[in-house]
Amino acid sequence: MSDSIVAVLCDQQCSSKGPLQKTSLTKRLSQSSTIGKLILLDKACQDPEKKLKKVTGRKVLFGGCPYLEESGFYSLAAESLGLDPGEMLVTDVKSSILDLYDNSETIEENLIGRLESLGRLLADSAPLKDRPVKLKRNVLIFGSGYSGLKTALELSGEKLSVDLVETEEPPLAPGCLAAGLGSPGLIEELTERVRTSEHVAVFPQTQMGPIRSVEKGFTVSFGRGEPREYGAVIFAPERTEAPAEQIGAWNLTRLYEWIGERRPIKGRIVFVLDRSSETPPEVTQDILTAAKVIKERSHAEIWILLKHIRVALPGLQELYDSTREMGVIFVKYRNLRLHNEFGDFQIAGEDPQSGAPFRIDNPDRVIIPGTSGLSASAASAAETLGLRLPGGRYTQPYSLWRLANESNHPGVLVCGSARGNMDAEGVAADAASVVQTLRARMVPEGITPVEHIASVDADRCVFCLTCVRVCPYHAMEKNIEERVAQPVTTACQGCGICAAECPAEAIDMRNLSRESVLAAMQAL
Amino acid sequence: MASRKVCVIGAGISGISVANDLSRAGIDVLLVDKNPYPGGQSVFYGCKATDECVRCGVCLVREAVATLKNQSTARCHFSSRPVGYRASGGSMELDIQTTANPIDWQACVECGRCQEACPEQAIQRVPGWKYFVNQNCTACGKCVDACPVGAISLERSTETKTMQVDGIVLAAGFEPFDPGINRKWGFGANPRVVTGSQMENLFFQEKYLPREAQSVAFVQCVGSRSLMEGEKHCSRVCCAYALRMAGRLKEEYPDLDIDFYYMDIQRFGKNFEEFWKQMQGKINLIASNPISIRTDKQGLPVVRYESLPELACREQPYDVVVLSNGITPAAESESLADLFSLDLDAAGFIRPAGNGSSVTGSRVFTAGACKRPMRIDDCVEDAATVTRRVMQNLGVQP
Amino acid sequence: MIVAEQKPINMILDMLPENKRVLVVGCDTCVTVCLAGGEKEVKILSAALRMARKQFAEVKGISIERQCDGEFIAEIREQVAQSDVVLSMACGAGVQMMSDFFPEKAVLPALNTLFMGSNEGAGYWLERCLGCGDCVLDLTAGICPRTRCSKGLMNGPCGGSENGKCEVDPENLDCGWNLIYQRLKSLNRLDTLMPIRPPQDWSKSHDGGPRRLIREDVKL
Amino acid sequence: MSDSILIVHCAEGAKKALARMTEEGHELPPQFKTFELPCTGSVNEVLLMENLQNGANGVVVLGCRRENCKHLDGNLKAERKVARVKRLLSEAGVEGKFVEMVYAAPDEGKRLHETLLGYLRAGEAEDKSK
Repeated sequence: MSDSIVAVLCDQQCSSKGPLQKTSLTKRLSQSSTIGKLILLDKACQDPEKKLKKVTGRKVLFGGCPYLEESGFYSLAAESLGLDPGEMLVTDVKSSILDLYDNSETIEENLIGRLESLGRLLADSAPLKDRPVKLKRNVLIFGSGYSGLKTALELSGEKLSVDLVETEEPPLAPGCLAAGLGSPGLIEELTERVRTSEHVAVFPQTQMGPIRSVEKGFTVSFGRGEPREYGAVIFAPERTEAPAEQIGAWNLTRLYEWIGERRPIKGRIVFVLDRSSETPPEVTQDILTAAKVIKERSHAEIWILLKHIRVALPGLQELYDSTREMGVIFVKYRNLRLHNEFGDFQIAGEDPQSGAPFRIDNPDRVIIPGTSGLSASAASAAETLGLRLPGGRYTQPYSLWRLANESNHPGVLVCGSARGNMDAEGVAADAASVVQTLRARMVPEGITPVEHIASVDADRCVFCLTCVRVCPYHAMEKNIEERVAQPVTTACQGCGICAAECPAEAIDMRNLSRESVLAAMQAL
Repeated sequence: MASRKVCVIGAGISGISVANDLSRAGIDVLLVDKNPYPGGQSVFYGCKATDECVRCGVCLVREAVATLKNQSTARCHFSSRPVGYRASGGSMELDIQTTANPIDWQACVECGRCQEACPEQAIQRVPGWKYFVNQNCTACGKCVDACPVGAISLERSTETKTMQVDGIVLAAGFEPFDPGINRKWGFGANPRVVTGSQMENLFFQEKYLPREAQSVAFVQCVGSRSLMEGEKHCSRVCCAYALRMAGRLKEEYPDLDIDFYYMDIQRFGKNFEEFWKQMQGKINLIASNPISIRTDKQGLPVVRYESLPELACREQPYDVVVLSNGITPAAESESLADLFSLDLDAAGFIRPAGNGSSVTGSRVFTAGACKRPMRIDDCVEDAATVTRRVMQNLGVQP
Repeated sequence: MIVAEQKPINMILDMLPENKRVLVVGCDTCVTVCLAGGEKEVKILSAALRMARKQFAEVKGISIERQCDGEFIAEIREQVAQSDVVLSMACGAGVQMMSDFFPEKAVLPALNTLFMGSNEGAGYWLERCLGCGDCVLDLTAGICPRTRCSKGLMNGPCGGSENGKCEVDPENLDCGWNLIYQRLKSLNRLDTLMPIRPPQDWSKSHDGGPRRLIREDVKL
Repeated sequence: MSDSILIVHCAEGAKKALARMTEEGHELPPQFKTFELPCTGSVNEVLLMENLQNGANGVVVLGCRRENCKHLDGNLKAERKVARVKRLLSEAGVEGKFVEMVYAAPDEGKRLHETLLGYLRAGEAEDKSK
């Protein structure tokens, strides 16, 4: 049995602790009873297809850094080797093994211990053959940024046909920048996987036309073409960052582009946080990652001015501590004054506790994160979809009664950073969650109507459209031919707001008519 | 195909949510918890709504418990813990050790007579659920006689059952930090020093503060972001709950003076900025850390803090001091990680591998606050993600 | 549509004689659409009258299709006959029609009729037409200077137009002439503003008694 | 005069608050009658007025806390209607009748109980003063 388990590890060349030594590892593994063979791939993430040709085996244990997972290496491996769940295991070698220990001896010892325990697990498990899941309905995803792509990939696994629509070039949302910095080329790669997926059709630069509810779904028109029919719509645009409020200052997106192109950035660099809006931890993570990258590449002097350091994300406190150790200077401020003469800045402020003044003259680069929000085209798409934008920045009523991804428009789900601040991991999890919600709420037959749906008495209706205006669910439509308002039964959630507002008392709720309510109240 | 069986370990908000989602998808769910009731830590938390809902999420827990009771097909095993695990021949075998509950919750008809009969107040009710016996029990047997359906038995036997499952979800939750381990917090020595978790329980009973209390201090980052206590991580929830509590207290007692000692305020929720602005006018915010607490001659807790404008230590007595204690890994994390060959991270949380929810490829998943500090609504969202991963892995059709 | 609003209830109570039988009559057209006098409002007002400080022998509520058409009024002759006072929840036209039909009864208005206007979203109505009888909308890009300009000027804005707002209410009220100018500009038709327009011919408006419209083509 | 108070509550947070109240042993006096609707947004002036007219001493509309309505803002819509009826009642000089909007989170039992009893006491005090 033991000879069937093959351990495939990335050699961790890019790790500060690596690379792993093949000879000593093999020597140690030869005593192992579970692992039969060890294959070390040098830089597994580069040209994985070629490298995977070296790998054979029916039960394979993979190990690599988290980027290897992100890059789709494992799914590629599963596909090319024909491995099912139960025939392969993946372990996160970089963070779980390398980060915790110092010398190579302990690293190897622990790595082998881990491989052995997982090997035993793998040896004992039998494959669970995936059963294809067939949903006949199409799904429309608006947005082809990180969350849109992630959701499309999740859904394509469902064998659903997916249309991915985007009105403009998708930006990398604030909160996900760190992911891009950590693994450059990530978005390009995801885009490529989406483009080559047989289940996903991509419509770039497409304006979304009117959306109409039909039985168990929607039709959406695009441009002059025929309306297309969908079972559900997933609204997953990225939030974008507004330009920095000061002339001559950069916002984070600009900084990220600059770093991404590996252009030099030197001298005295000042980040001003918590200025026009409070900087959330997800953005703090981006900034600290960027600061670290700059420090690694050049001799920059980095100042980060802030009111509060927000570290409420796993590992962020550690990142904060390590950037501080690298020499990044954090200053808390109050009464910050920015004197800006055509991009020549003088920054002065006071320490919030002692009141001691500080001053930074002529920094080489000032970076002020812009407020993040929906882009104009995403906001107009939200309007088309009838979504409410409380506060204008997030697309969802923040009500605890609703499942996280549900919106006020039944059948329209919201996913990703449009819903709130999220980092890359959060977006990936949210993509899974939106698909779960879709499956839980939108079974293949469509939405099941609720008990108390509205019905309109056509004789009484004066066609005043009050109900169309007040319905929180877009469940009332105007029937122009018959000159009456008409409920969309699948969208109606039975709240009765329309019945209460109707000036002609033309609307009744099923099993809850006005007369019966009054009579029942009298009976009390 | 025979229906899949998944064991969810931990019946806190995460575990219940996963169990409910999975059972809705037609999966046979076993829900195992060490407590004799579902809901975990947060079931005895209280609502913090002022004039408007502040989204503390406690009602989500009630909702989940009610769904578990009324709609879910999940089978509950309370007072139970996993003691053995073997993966062989395609299925996984789990040994569950169960200590018999004094109250058979399935037989209980919720009449409440046992609670009335109990002289020790040892029988408590979980809102939305049924009754259980707490540690005050002296086994006097009065409840046994009071129960009209014979659902109570005081014989405590322990048995271990072995079950075959197709997947395991670990939702072992967290442990609130115990400030008693460091004398500087003055906790345990002075009853007027309470933890945030104790305060939550007071909120749950809608008791809040003693009427005569004039001043309250909230001390943030107790057991979070502190190397001295070995807890380096930010607990993510304390700023939120402490500020919400402060807001509620201010509404209940408008004349109350509330001082709030903090390091950095962590942002939470979409409407944080408005909430923060509202709070600034209501409570006195003092950016200061470190802090220590002693008791003065009147028995009042005194907060000793560094006042930078004068570069001096200042002291201020309060009627009540609330220590916003953070989230630390559950006591069971280590043994569970051992049992299922999982890693712990530097802070001691179970480290999820790969996609953030599970060990990729294996059928042991992790959900909720055993991975990292999470708020209640985070846990509910995470449950959807985990459910999805479980279903994907088991190849289950909706 | 005709926009109206309910009179404050104490005004209604003041005009109603005590201890009489009151019939509240709604109108199912304009005033229903502007949420002032439909079936729902009839019920609310009736209930309020029944509970009010003044005592009435009886309060009944009913609503008809249009109070400005005699055929519909004729339908409720019987109910009116059994009451002493008719409280009409229609526009001024409806109240007068009712009064003509039932000269022996006291017909009282429950609404203040405001203007002809449009619904600008839930709960917001805007006057759009004065009924001047001399429409110039073809020349002013579909924006009525007589209604939308506070002064009803015919040849451009006055000095009170600032930043596109009217001095009457600089916060909320757009200057009508600014709107006209902007829209004509976008239509590239600013030349239509060049000719000086004579003052308004009020003879076609409320001049010489109530206006009548007689169309031979639809006369019987 | 009948002294019953009708509580019209929604089927979400308010219902749970009432359930919690009973669960904790806070019983309402028999004057209180409860009636459930899907959302307080489905309460309108007709419903409030006709109940008052038909003998109820007061109507309490019990909805979810602000910002927590399942149907977005049904509770706020109800509040506006309650405000209009209040105005109507005071302008029409109706005595001894009241309508109130009460918000409750699902977790408040005691607090809700106290609030509701407050209306009863206010009514009694008024009766005595007459």
